[in-house]
Parts: sequence; C-alpha cells; structure tokens
Amino acid sequence: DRDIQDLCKVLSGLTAADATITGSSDNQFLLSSAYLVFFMQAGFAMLCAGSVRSKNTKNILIKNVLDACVGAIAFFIFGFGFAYGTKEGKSTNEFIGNWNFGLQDFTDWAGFLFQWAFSAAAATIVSGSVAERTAFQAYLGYSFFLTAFVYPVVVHWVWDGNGWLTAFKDNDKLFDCGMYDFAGSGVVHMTGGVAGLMGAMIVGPRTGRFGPDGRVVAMPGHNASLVVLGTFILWVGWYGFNPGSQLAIIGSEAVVARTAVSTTLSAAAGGVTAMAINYGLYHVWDLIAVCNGVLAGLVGITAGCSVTEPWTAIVCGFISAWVIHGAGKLLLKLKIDDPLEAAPMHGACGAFGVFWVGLMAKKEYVAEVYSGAEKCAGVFYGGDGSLLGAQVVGVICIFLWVGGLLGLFFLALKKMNMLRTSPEEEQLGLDESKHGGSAYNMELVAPMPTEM
Amino acid sequence: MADLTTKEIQENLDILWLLIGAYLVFFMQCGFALLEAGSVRAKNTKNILLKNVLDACLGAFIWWFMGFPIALGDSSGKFAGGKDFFMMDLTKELTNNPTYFATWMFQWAFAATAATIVSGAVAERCKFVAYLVYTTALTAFIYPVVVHWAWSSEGWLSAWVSEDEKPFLKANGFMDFAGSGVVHMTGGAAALMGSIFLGPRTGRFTPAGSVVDMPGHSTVLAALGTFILWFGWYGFNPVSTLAFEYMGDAARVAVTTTLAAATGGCTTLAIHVALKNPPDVFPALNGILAGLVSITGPCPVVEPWAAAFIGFVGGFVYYGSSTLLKKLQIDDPLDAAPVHFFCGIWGVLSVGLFAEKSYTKSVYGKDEDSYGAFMGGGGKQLGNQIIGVLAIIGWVCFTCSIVFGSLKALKLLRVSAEDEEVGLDSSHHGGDAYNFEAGRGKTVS
Amino acid sequence: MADLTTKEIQENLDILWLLIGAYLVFFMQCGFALLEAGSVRAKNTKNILLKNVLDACLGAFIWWFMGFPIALGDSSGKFAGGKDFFMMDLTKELTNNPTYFATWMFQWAFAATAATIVSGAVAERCKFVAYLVYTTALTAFIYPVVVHWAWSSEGWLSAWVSEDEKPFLKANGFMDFAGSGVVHMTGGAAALMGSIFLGPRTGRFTPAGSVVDMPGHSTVLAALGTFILWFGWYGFNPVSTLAFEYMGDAARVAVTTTLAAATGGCTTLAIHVALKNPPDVFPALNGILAGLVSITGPCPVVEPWAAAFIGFVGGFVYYGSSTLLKKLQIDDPLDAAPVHFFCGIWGVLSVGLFAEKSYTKSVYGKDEDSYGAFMGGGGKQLGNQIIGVLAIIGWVCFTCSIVFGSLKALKLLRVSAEDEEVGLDSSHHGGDAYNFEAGRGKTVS
Repeated sequence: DRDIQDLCKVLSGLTAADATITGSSDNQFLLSSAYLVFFMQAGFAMLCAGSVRSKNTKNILIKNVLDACVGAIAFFIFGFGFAYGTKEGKSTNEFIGNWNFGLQDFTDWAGFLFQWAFSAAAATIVSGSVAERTAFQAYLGYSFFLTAFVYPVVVHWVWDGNGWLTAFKDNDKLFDCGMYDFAGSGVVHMTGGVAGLMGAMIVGPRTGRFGPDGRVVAMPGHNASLVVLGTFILWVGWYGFNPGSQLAIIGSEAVVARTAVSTTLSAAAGGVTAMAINYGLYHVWDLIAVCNGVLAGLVGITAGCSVTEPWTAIVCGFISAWVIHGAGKLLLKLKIDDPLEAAPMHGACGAFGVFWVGLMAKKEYVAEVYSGAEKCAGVFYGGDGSLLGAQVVGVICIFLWVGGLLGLFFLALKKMNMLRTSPEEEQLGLDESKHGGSAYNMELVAPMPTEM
Repeated sequence: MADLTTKEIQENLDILWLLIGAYLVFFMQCGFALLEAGSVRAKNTKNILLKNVLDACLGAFIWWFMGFPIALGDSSGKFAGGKDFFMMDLTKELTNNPTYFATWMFQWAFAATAATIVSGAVAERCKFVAYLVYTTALTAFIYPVVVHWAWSSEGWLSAWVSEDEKPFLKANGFMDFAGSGVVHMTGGAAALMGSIFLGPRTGRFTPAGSVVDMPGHSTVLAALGTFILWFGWYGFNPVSTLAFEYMGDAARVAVTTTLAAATGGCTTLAIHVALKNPPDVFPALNGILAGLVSITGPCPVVEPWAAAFIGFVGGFVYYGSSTLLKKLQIDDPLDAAPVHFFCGIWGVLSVGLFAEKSYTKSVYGKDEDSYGAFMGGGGKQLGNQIIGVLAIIGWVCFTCSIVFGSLKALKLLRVSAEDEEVGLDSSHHGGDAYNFEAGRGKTVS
Repeated sequence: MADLTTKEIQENLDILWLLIGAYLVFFMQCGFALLEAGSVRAKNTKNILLKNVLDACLGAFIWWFMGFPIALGDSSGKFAGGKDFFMMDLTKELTNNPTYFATWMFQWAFAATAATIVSGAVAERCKFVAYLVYTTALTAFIYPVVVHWAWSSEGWLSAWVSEDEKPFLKANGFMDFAGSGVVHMTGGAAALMGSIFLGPRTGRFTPAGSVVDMPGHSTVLAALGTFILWFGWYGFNPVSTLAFEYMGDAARVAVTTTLAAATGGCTTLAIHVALKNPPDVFPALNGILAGLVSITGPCPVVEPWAAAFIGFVGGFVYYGSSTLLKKLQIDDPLDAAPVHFFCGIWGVLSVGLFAEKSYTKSVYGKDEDSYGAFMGGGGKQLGNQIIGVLAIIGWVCFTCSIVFGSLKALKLLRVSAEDEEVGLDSSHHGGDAYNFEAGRGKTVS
C-alpha cells in the first residue's frame, strides 16, 4: 500500500521534498492564523476597555488578559481533551472527547495553538455582557468553566470527526449533511453570546441603567479611539479566524482567498448598513454603531464564509447589521443590560450566520469544502432543506446546552451571593474598589473648564 | 488531500504571499485611524475615526462593484479598464480564480490607503456628506484610473506590459513599484486640493499671517499609529513583488524600506532640533512616514545605501514642503500633502536617479540601458518618471477640483463656524469621544 | 511565471519565514513603546515614546553600518565579527544574497528590542543626550559582541558551530535559543546598570526607606503593549528556528511560549493577591512578560509541562527580584531588570535543568549525553549555561559601567530636579503628550 502511494506521488510529480514543503507550509499557515486569532484578544481588550466607563477599565482589562492566561492553562489541561481527544483503540463518543488531557500523546502543536486562540475568543465575549458589575471570583469561575468544559463540548459536536453534529465524518451525518459552521458563528460566537446573555440576565442591569419610568439611561463608553482600535484589530484577526479555519493553504488556496474576500465584504456591508440605519433613524453619524456593524458583519459571515458566494456576503453583512440593531433594541425592551452588545452581536448574529449557510451555501463550494452531497446546498441554491434542518438543530442545541449550563452556573453563584458587586462598589467603580486604583493617573495640568 | 505538483504548490504560495500582504496593508487602516485621531483635537476624534473606518467599509463595497474592475479588469484601453463589475463574470464560473480574489484583497487595501490620506488634510472642518462624496469619487474612479495607467498590463504609463511588448512610454515605462506615485501622490494631491478648497481651520492663521499651533490631542495614539503604519508597510512594499518566486527581491525591499524609514525619522528630527526646536515626537513620526513614502516607488531597484539617502532627502522634502504650506496659509492638519504628495513626487523621481542597472533589469527588464541617471543610466528613465508625475498631478488635481469645487458651490463642503467651534463630535456624531468620570482617574488642577 | 524547483521553493520559504518573523519582532517595538508609555507618569510620555521610536530608527541606521557586521559578519574571531560594514561587500556583487537581507531584518528587530529594554529602567529622569549615547553604544558594540559569542558560527559560547566542529565550550555549547540571555539579559543588565548609576526618581523613596507608589498613567496602554509583545513573541521564539524545514519545532515552540506566558501571568497575579493586594493589572502584565522572557531560551528543548513550570518559576523570580530591588532602593520604573535580567538568567539556567534529550538532539545535536540536569542529562550543560550567564553579566556590566560612569562624570546623565518635577515633556520635548480642550473631551471637576 505504501509503495503504491509512493508510486502515485512520483507519477503526479510529487517528490518527498514536495510533501515536506506542503506540510511545513500548511503548518506555517496554521501558526500564522493562530497568531492573528490570538491578536484578537488585544482587540477585544481595547474594544471592551473603550466601551465601559473609565472607572471600570482595569476590571475589564484584567479579565481580557486572564482569558488568554487562564484559558491557555484550562484548555491545555482539560479543554482540548474534551474537544478533540481521541486515543488509538480507545472508544470514542459523539458527545465529548476523552483523551489528550495535558496534551499527552499529542504532537499537532499548531492545531492546539489555533484551537486555544478560538477558546480564548469564546470566553472573552462573555466579559462584555457582564461588564461593570460582576464580581471577580464569578468571572474566574465562569471563564474556567466555559473554556474547560462547555465550549469544548460544542467544539466536539461540530468540528471533531466523531461529533454528532459534525460534517467531517463519512456517514451517520445529521440529515446526511451535518452542520456547516466553518469558522464558528455558532460554535464560538453563539456560545460566547448565549453565555453572555445568561450572565447579563441573571446579574441584572447596571445600577441606574433603566430609569424608574423604564427609560434607558445612556452610559457611553469612555474612549472611542480604543473602540476603533479594537475593531480594527479584531477585523485583522478575523483574517486568521476565517481563512485560517481551512487549516491548510496548499491545495486549498481557492477556499482561503475566497473566504478572505467574503469576510471583507460582509464586514464592509455591516459597517455601511449600520451607518445608514443610525443616520436614517437618529440623524447621527454614529461611530460606535458603525464599529458594531462591522463586527456584526464579521460574526454573521463566519459560518458561511467558505461556502457562499462573495456577493451574498454583502447581503449577509447587511442583514447582520439589522439583526444586531433589532436584537439590541429587544434586549433594552426586556431591560436586559448588555454594555458591549455582546449578546446581540455574537449570539444573535452568530445564530443568524449559521442559519444563513442553510439558505445560501452553494453546492460546488459545499462539495469543495465539506465533500458534501448536492442536496446539502442552501435552499436558495437547490438544496432540499436537509442542511437548513441540520443548521437549525445545531443552533437550538447550542443554545440549550450553553444557555442551560451557564444559566445554572450563574444562578448558583447568585444564590451564593458571589455574582455581583455591592452597589457602593459599583458606584465607586470596580477599579478603585477592587483593583487597587484607577486605570488612569493623569497629573497633567489642564486649563480649567471654561464651560460646564 | 490531493497530491500537488511543485508548480501547484508554488501557485498556492503566491496566494498566501498576497494574502499576508493584504492583511498587513489593511492593518495600515488602523494605523492611519490612530495617527489621525491622535493628531486632531479631542473634540473631532470621533469624526476622523469614523472616516477611517468607513474608508475600509465603503471602500470595500465600492472597490467590489466598480473600483477594481476599472483599475485592473481586463480591457484593451490605455485609459481605464472595465470588466468583472460586481465580480459577476467571475462568480458565474464554476472554478473560481483564487489569484483574482487574492489580488482583489491586496488592491482593496491599497485603495483604502489612498482614500484615507485625504481625511487627514480636510480634518476638523469638512462636512460628513462631503467626505462620503469625495471618498466615493476617489475610490470608484479617480484612483482606479491611475492604477490602470501604471500597474495594469495595458495602461499607457505601465511598466508591466506583457513580455513580448514594449511599454508605451518606451524604455522601462513608468517605474513605480509599490506606489509612491500611484497611491501616495494620488492621495496626497487629493488631500492638497481638499485643504485648498476648504480653507484653513478657524483661527489657524492670525490676521498678521502667523501660525497658531493646534496640537493633536494624543501623542500616544500618533506614535501607535505610526508604528502600525511602519509594520503594515512591510506588506505594502515587499509584497508588491506579488509572486512567491521573487522572495529574494522581497527581502531586499524589506531592508531598503527599513533604512529609508529610519533615516527619514532621524533626519526630520535632526532638522527640527537644528532649527532650535525641542526634540518633539511628531517630527520624528512624520519623518518616518516621509521616508517610507519616498522609498515606496524605488524600493526594489536601489541599493541599501541609496535607500538611506532617499530617506534622508525625504526628510528634507517633508520638512520644507510643510513649512511652505504654512507660508501659503494652506492648512493641512495632518501634513498629509507634505508627507504623501511631496515625498511621493520625490520617491517617483528618485527611481530615475538611483535605480541600479542590475536590479532594474531583474525587476522590470524591458530596456537594459535605461536606469538611474546618477548610476550612469542616462536621462531616459528620469524623463518617464517626470511624465508620470505630471500626468498623475494633472489627472488628480483636475478631477478633484471638480469634486471639491462642486461640493463648495453646493455649500456641502464645510461645516458651520459654530459646529467647528463646538467640535464635530458633539455637533455631528452624538457626543464626545472621551467620557472620563468627574474627579476620578486624574488629578487635574 | 518562472517555475521554481523544489529547492528554490524551499529557499524562498526560508526567506518568507524570516521576514514574517522580522515583521512580528519589529512590531514588538510598538508593544514596548505602549507598555512603557502607559507605565510612566503622563508628564514623561513623549520622552519615552521618542526613545522607543528612535530605538527603531537610529537602531536600523547603526545596525546597518556597524552592529550587524560585528555580530554576524564573517571573521575568524571568537570575540567579535567584522565584515560587510555598510553592507558594502554585499552590494558590490551582482547576485545578492537574499538570506543576508532577511537575516539582517530579523536581527535588526532583535537589536532594537535589546536597546529598548533599557529605556524603561532609566525612564523619567535620564537626559536625552545620555539616551543617544548609551543606545548607540549598546546597538553598535555591546549587544553585537554578545550575539557574536552566542549565535555566530565562530563565537566562543556558540552552540551553532559548523557540522564537523565541536563547540568551544564542549558539550552542546551555550544553548540560548531565542535569547533569554543574549537579548534579554543583555538589555536587562544594561537597564540595571543604568538605574543604579542614575539613582532613584526624586521622591521615590522616603528618607525612612519606604517606597512611594508612582503609578503609570494608563493601564490601557500597558495592557495593549503587553498583548502586542506577546503577539510579537510568536516571531521572536518560533521564527528563531530560522529555516522553514523546522516548522514542526516552530509549532512546539509556539505552544511552549504560550504556556509559559500564561502561567507567568497567573502566578504573578496569584502571588500579588496572596500577599494581600487587590488583583491589579500590572502584576499580571509583567508576569506574562516574565514568563515569556523565561521561556525564550529553552523554548524548543522543553516539554509543554516544563514550559508551564518555567513560566511558573519565572513569576516568582520576577516578583522576588522586583521586591529585592525596592529593598535596595534601586528604582526601575518599568521593572525592566526584574523582567528581563533576572528572568533572563532563569531562562538560560532552566535550559540546563529541563532540556529534553530528544529535543536537544534534534535542535542542537552536538553531544547526545548533555541535556537537562533534572531530565538525567548530568551537569555538563548546566555548567555551560552558568558560564554563559557569568560571561554576559561580566561583559555588559563592565562596558555599561564605563558608558554610564563617564556620562555621569560629565554631568550628562540626569536631568535637573526642576525638569524632573515639571516633567520631561514640558521641559525637553515641547509640551505635553495630551492636549484635551478645557471642558471638552473630558468632564473634570
């Protein structure tokens, strides 16, 4: 068998050296992508810091820093094993991985690094939803729980070759298609977003966010420059997130390049649409809304970036901007306070993104990326609805799994009075009360305000 | 996975190379946004940030349906291209062309750069609607036409004609490797026209003609932005080799880029200090950018020592033109025209002066006897460079005066004096960019 | 398109790999700039930003004409190299050596890192002229000599001698993969000498000897800087494999780097909290850097669990040495010496303790029986590591005391007490780094 393979390689012009180059190039591509996705941590940190009030800056920064640190340890010891762990000869199951804890018997280092960066992204999303009022121990708890267990299980379902939702196995796929979530609109963003939603609901709104008459009191973030910086870094990082999810460049260059274009167009359309919505409704050229629109577009296209046509990415971004706008309004109606709009952005747009694949996946691309059957195209592209069905099942199951577990987790913390800081601390700001002083110490001599 | 031939592997690596370049150049948008934000007053921060974000967003949209097809869509026109509008012709086909997508990404990032340069020059007083109009005009038509001239295989200035043809301009055509002229001069010329038509910010010049200092609100953001730009320039210049096979050239380009940036920064700071000013950060930052813009055109065809010299002169060009504009009472808050327009011109011309014979041959290779005048190559190439400079200036200044002129006539160009005084963030963008809590986080007197 | 052979493709990939690494490590300059800016008081922001900008600019210039030739120019000297000053010998030839250019880029970024470390330790009180002198000395001579010792094929410490030779130090020579010792200890030792010669900032220590807190002005900048540094470290460590064929090692290096950073950050924060302090951000940030510095030397030869442990100990080393320096009344505003010097020492030594046999063989491979003492490799390698540590400390401390000592004797080292009080930005750099309008952009009470 080995000889035949070698012979085939010779016949196709491939030498052993070429195979090495291919392997190394793919490895290099995956590593570079992992670096970009890791850099998104910096983006999240800046976005979050700029979007909260200055008195809570340090609090949110340290959460973002620790999501990378604690996340790496948790994912190293437990998470990766639950997500992808398999041992030769050991039985596997569809629900959860069960080997490679602490990376024993494991050498795909680049693969681990890439997956770790993803897990850190999922965990970080939550800190935006519960910002400015959550106790630090509660954060440490949910962050560890999410990275070590809840998120890896979702990964196992969808991306591991043994998972019950996966498209990456030969038979027994759900509706004969499996769920197509290329880079994780559902696996990463919805998971983070739903966890954030649970957190925001159970922690309750920031003091003073809703007036007695139900009016929403604006609590603008303290630094728009940081928000833009964060958005740009995230956008750059997304070029690791989406194109990198092909995991290889040699032989996959068509998918990778197309994915980069789709990602760009959806982000762009999201931003432009958000600008138009906000100018149309409020006559304000709203910077923060445009940034959120860009991110909504990115989240929306994350599932479908490799299997939809570039022009549909523009429609995807357009709808995503409406989804985040609508979901944000809905949360405010329900008096759920999500300072970063993380649940609308990652939860709602993530769910939409998964759904979008079921509508718009093109059969040629599906065959190219997933070796999927013709019927597994989107319903607008001649599919018979099997894919859409799988996508809907996936969304519902992720919602129930994450919402259920994190809901219980946050409720338990609430029962134990460990979830929320005291009103006094909240009023003073978490930096002063919990983190040893303000994030900013400007002793600049500024002219006295001339008008107040 | 299918086994690939060596040739296929090479093609795939071309795509990888282009994509890495595109990501790096796109990141320059972040650099521009922060540099510009840090260099304006705090009350106009959101305004300029929004423009930079939209240059990427709106830019991608326009580049998709119109810009790229005009710039590099096949045609037989020397003036402008015209194919694949909306990427339609491509996506009809079953097998997509990955090279098309990768090139589109790379060129989109360049287009966004050209558009963003303008927002610095018109900062703090330009209406948002005017911004939307000029950025659309620039990305959809003005800039793509210049790209077609210089970089398509058909343009009348192009050095990149197919192998068996001669460039229309003779010799090696117009040699502008990564766009000192195509990108920076275009953006810079548009910026200059914008700031002339807009007039200076209120209070910038006293009636007696002296300049009132209006310092940017954050040196940190400006420094961060400059570092990101420098970082992104390693996509801009080295990746303009476009193909993996020229990786050796790319390495040399990275070195020349670095040296020009370094000497540009040191020179400008030295000039500033020599003129009895304290060693401020902004001159060093703008000097770095001046060096980078200057080397963008000549980067693959000059020796490292020449690159250092080009950056050195670039520092003088920047400092001199910045002083000149102030003398002429043209108010360019970001010094966008001195950095991008004047240093862009210098960069294009320096190709005609310093291009090395062997490098010119390996990179362009149409006419062996035509290279830098100072290196013994005669004046032919310098002549081509001058033609290119004049053509780009003529085209961009003409079209931009129409755009800015009509905006001005329609009273859509400039915000009211009250709005300018209050700041654009409060008057147009729903509130300030910064909201620090009272009495916390700082001890101000 | 020319079809490349497999070998050519591989060569190009080597160049690509080095360039990506160089870009990432260069970006660390941006990280250092922000980290240092955020960690000093607002009145000295411009001063420290300018130093960081110049470390890249001036650094490139010096590295071109002198630093690199001494570090890695061919010679037959065990002490220092000496060839290709000004890149002259290279550019005379027709066919250039792309590997030279790519290596130059990568090494330049490393040199800038070493130089930048110092500016943190001497922040807020060092004269600008003194900065220019010491950074020149460091980049032109002190650091290149260490590089020559440890990383050239001829240096007396080097583990990278040609295949048929044995290292001068016997066993596997001095194993310092990406420079815990070469880069960080060198920079850190210079930083320590600088802060000793300068003396503490005015008011840092009370007459009774207790420490007065002087918090940095922006945690956000420090956090951003640290994230960028961590990101850039993925160029620093994995790309130090230098060739594409070792991509498997590079991936493992990326993982060990990550785990050490993570445990370093968590450990330091845990120590800080255990000592009854609130969970502040700065300890976590410095802990991350401590972990990264510690793993820089051993990254390719240790198992992931050992990397986590090295980061864990690195956190203690950082915290302990920082406390020690405060006890000794040595004022290092950025904790540059604890992070880079002490953790650098620990990183170098940890190679001698935890190096795995199979990895050591595949990466260095001169003496199979010489690897980590705790892994059963005996004390030979640890001995070499100790010799390397002592040699670097001796060389850097000796040369730096001459530099800083003469600057002090000439009264060029420290700014006046008044300038220090007002802040260096106002007194030396033409005004504050931040200019918020009164009543705008902030609501101060």
